[in-house]
Amino acid sequence: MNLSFLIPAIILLVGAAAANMLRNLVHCVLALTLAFAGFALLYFGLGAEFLGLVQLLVYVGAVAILIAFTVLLTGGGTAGEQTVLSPRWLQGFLLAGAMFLLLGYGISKSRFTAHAATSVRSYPVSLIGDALITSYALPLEMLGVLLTVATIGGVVLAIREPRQASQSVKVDQ
Amino acid sequence: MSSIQLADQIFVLLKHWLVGRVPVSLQPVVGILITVIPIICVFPALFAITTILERKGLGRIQNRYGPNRTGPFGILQPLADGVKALTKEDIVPANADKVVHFFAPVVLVMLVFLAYAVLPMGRNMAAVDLDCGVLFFFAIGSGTEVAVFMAGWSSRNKYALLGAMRAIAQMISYEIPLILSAVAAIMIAGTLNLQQIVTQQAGYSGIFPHWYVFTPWGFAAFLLFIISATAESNRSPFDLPEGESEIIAGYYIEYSGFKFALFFLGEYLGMFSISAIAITLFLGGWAAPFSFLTWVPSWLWFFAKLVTMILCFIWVRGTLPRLRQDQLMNFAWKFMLPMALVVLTSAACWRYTEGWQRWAISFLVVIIPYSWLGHGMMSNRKLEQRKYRFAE
Amino acid sequence: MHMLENFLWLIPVLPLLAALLSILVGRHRRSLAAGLAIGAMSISFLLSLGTLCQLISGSLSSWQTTFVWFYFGQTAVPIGLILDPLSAVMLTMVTFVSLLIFVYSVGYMAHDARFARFFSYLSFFAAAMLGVVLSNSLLLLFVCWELVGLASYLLIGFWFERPSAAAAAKKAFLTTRIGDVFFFLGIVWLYAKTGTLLLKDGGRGCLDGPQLALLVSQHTVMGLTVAAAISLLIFCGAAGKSGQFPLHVWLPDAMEGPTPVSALIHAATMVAAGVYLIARVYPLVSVGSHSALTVIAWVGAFTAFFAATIAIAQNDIKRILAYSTISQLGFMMLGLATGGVAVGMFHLITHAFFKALLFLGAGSVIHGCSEEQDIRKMGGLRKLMPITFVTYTVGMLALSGFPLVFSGFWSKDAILESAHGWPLSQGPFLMASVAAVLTAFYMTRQMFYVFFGESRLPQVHPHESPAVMTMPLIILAAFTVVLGFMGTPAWPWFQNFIEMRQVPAADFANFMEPAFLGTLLLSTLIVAVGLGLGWFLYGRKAVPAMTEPDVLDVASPGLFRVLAGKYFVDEFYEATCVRVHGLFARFCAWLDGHLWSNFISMIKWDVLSFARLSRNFDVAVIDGGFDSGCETIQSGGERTSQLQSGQEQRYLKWIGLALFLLLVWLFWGARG
Amino acid sequence: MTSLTLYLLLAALIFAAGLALAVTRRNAILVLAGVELMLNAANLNFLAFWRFGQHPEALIGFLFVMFSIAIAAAEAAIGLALILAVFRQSHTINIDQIEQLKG
Repeated sequence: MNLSFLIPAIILLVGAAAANMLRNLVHCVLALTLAFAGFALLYFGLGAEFLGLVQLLVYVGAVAILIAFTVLLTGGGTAGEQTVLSPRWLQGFLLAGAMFLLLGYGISKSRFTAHAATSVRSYPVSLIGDALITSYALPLEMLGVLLTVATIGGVVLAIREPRQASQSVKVDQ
Repeated sequence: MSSIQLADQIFVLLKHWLVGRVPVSLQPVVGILITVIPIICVFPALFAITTILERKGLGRIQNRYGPNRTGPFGILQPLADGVKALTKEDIVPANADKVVHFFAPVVLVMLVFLAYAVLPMGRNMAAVDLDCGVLFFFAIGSGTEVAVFMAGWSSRNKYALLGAMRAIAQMISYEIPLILSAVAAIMIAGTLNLQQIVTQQAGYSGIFPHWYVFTPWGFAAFLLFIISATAESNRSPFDLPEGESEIIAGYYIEYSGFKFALFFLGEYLGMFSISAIAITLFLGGWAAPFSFLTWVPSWLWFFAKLVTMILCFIWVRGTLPRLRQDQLMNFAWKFMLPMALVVLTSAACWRYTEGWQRWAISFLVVIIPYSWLGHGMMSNRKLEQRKYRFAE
Repeated sequence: MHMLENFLWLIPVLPLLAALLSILVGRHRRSLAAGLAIGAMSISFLLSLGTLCQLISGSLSSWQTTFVWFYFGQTAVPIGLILDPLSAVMLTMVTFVSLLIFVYSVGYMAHDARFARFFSYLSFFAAAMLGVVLSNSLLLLFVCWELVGLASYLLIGFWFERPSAAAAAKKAFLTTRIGDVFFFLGIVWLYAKTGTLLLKDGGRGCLDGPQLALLVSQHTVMGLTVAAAISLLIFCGAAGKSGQFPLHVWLPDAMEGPTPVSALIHAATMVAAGVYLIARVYPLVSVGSHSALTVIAWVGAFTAFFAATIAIAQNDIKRILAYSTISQLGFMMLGLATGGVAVGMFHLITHAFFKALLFLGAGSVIHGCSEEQDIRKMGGLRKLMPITFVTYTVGMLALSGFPLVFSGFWSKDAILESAHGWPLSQGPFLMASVAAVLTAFYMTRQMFYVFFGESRLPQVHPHESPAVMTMPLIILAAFTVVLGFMGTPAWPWFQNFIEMRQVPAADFANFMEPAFLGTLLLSTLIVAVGLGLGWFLYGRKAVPAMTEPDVLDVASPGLFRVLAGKYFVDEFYEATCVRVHGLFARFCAWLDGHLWSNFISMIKWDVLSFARLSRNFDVAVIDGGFDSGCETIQSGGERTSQLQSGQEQRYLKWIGLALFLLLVWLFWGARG
Repeated sequence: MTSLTLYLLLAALIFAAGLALAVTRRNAILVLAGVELMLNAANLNFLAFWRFGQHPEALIGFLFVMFSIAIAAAEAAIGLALILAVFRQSHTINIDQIEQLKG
């Protein structure tokens, strides 16, 4: 129960719980960001600092802001949620609880031949670079393609239709 | 140790000496404190100096004096500002979101200070020697957007929100060229560790140092980096979010008093850290500009370069007009991004060629697309004498 | 001259051609039609005369030619023509009499609308008759025989708009057909036995020796030899056509046709065809001990007597002559059976001439009295129609057998003599002599009714027929007188010619021969009795008026009514065959109506019920099953579609639940 | 309680939290956030097994999470763009009202 696990865990739990509990949308989003930061710290704890930084860069930097922007754009900023305690909420928590208990039972029962984390020292980044370029070159390329397509898709979806305006104009003539 | 090395390593030795005097159990904590406290003191002081430098500089550029009432030549002006900030009433808007409103500046300043952990201010004078220092810096840098969002949204002010949105959009747009140009340097250096990048640039050929800026791709990458850096820290040509003339003060409009000062501090510290990274990546970090000047201590060079960068920022702020939002975005996505990719390719060419071809190829690879892109950008603009329109 | 046999086939073909042409020519070219018919007939007459002369001159005894008509499979069907004294005589007689009748009918039918058609029918009939005479094969003979029957049907029913004529035509055709059926059976049987239908084919023909021997050797039912049986069947055909006893009913009714038709067909030619047929197949008929001749003799005698008795009580001029024809045919059959071919044929030839004469005379009487046929309405015509009266009396005397001068006497005497000499029985001789007496009687009765006494025609003024009608009468009268002398016992030329023997020199001493003298005296006695009786009853007083009953009727009303009613043979036939036929027809109708219709309706009912069954099955089972299947699928589909409510969270819940269950199964299920 | 089970338990808990968030919240964006949470919980599991597995130097778990983060980012971007499009078209992102896609 070393410190490097406890603090991030607490941050994470607080973030996740807040995300569920809070009524105001933006608060939930901020709680979520906190949870993502908690994940990053956990990754540092696990010795994968590069991933922690990537997590920070990707989630805290980009995804959180994206979610915030979407919330604002869809007018969520002001409207408050209705009362949290409702039959839906209850069902959700029952399901989640049952799921957690089951997984917990499964985890506790299973015996892992855990190797003591000999040295938490993280592996040099160059090792990651080599792995990516040599044995994981194809996934990397495909990832590149995926991200490009995703960007273009996002733009196409979200763009406000200047074309439609022009189309309607055409129609009117 | 020679006197030169002594001078160079004076702070490191001091620290070891102090840590040595502390009982072993506390040593790690004290070690950390000793490295953190100087950073926290030195850079705010530098902030104070730059405020006065900036105001005096701008004055001089605009053919006026600048503040000269407080102390001789206005030297005590920062002190005055500090007192003003502290004593002003801290007004919080009625329906603002109290919690988020309060935490916004805190998060901002925290993140900015966090960025200083990896900066190599001198020979082995970096707070933390991370293996992926650059990535750390950019990850933390991207965190600031969340803080800006929190500030903008929590003050429940239309202009604040609008300013925050613009600032975030600008910062995200310029983050990509920033990182890509940094990637060019990292690719050549072969490592993400800032210390090693500096050592890569340590050599001298003749009296000229092997700084990356003196290579064709390096110079282009440096320019791109600096431009996106100014945008990243919302300064001068790109300071639309807090442009006083359009939307008053941007996302920190509803802040007053000490929180307002914090925002200012955060902004300037962000500028310093990003220019520090620029120095380490392209200007050889704490290396001496000329081979015969290596006797001067490394940290001194670092701060000298830093001050020159700050002066350039002030100079740019004084001269360049403010960019419109769409021009700003177009410039980012239609010029900076392609140029960054071009710089990457030229760096790749530089990496795999030898001798004079190296220079020729990488030079051509940069210049041709630049002229073509530039020409393309300019062709649809009719450059003619500026017409002044006066209100009738 | 001897080339004529090559043109033998031309004799029947010319009239046939004339018949066809006159039909094609159309109704309005009357003179052309008559000209065609008479021209063709005269040419055929000349040709046949030429052949007769060739035969008489001895350059040719007999000649036949055969050619193949058609093949079926590999077997060929040969038919042929024959020229021998028998056919030559018949040829000349038929062509000469037809020619005269054609000329006569030009006058008689002048007012008729269908003039051309009449002449085409007549020439068609002549062609068919000549075909019968000339044919050497029984098959060709049978074909022409049928054509003759058809021609008689057409001619009898010439005025088809009169129902009685149409009925008479049908009756004639049907009764002759009954005879023809038996005739055909005989032919087929003969063909079956001998393998050929050619009569004389150089030894292989069915009348040649070896075949006959074969036929006689075999016996069939009732001990009859095959030859006798076949000849009896052939006699039935002859009886039908010649109006012998059972099948004679059609002849009196055939008087419905125009008089020239009656003259030609029912006096001279067609009825003679039956006798000629028996004469032609005489070797077959007469072979064997108790051959078919005995039957023929008895039938002939009985028919003669039977018809004569009926003729006494008839009032229609043509019906009296019709019954007299039947009785004379009976005489011919008797002559054939007892005296051989020559006797029969001699009476046939003479009878043809004087009977044709009598019919044409009656025709001119009817023509004169404007279509009046009932003798009781006539009378006193001897002054008004002198030529007809004279020629008619010549015919009457010939028919009744007035001695020495007329041909009828010699031919009938020959028959009586041969009948008298018939070894088997004298019955036919007695019947024949009584018939001869009756013949003389009814002819004199007719003479007195028609020509003597006062005219009973109320407003009609009879007038003599024109020359074109009286000229044939005169010619025929001349021949009835002349023909007698060629067959007298003194100089029997005709008999020898028919049997192809050398003709002896004339010898008047034969008259004195005891055999001949007896029958000569007997027949003169018969004629005297008949004439006297007739004069006694009808000659002395004026013939009674239309309304009073006949003298005989006064004498014996019952007998007279029976005779007048023709022994009610028609009624008898009507009662038996027609009714039976009617019953049988009704039975068939009933059978068809009830039995079959029920049967069919039963089948219909089955099919309908099966169809209904299958429809119900189809609707209930297949449609029902199919629909219910679709129903369940659709409702199931609807229910499951509710599951897809479009609310993502509900999906998430279901997925979560599924995951949960999976994990539960994973942990506990696997090991449990 | 080895630290591995701790990490796994924490991941399970966060996964449950994410599931609850996704299931209960009425706002589409938060549902997406819930999904992100679940994804990150899964990444944590990977890393935990990578760190405490036999061959950490093979970097399999590590790279797996690397790619997973990248893909999750792309997915989030597209998801949010879709939500924006839905909002623009039907003026609401209340997930109960967006139910045109039903049987």
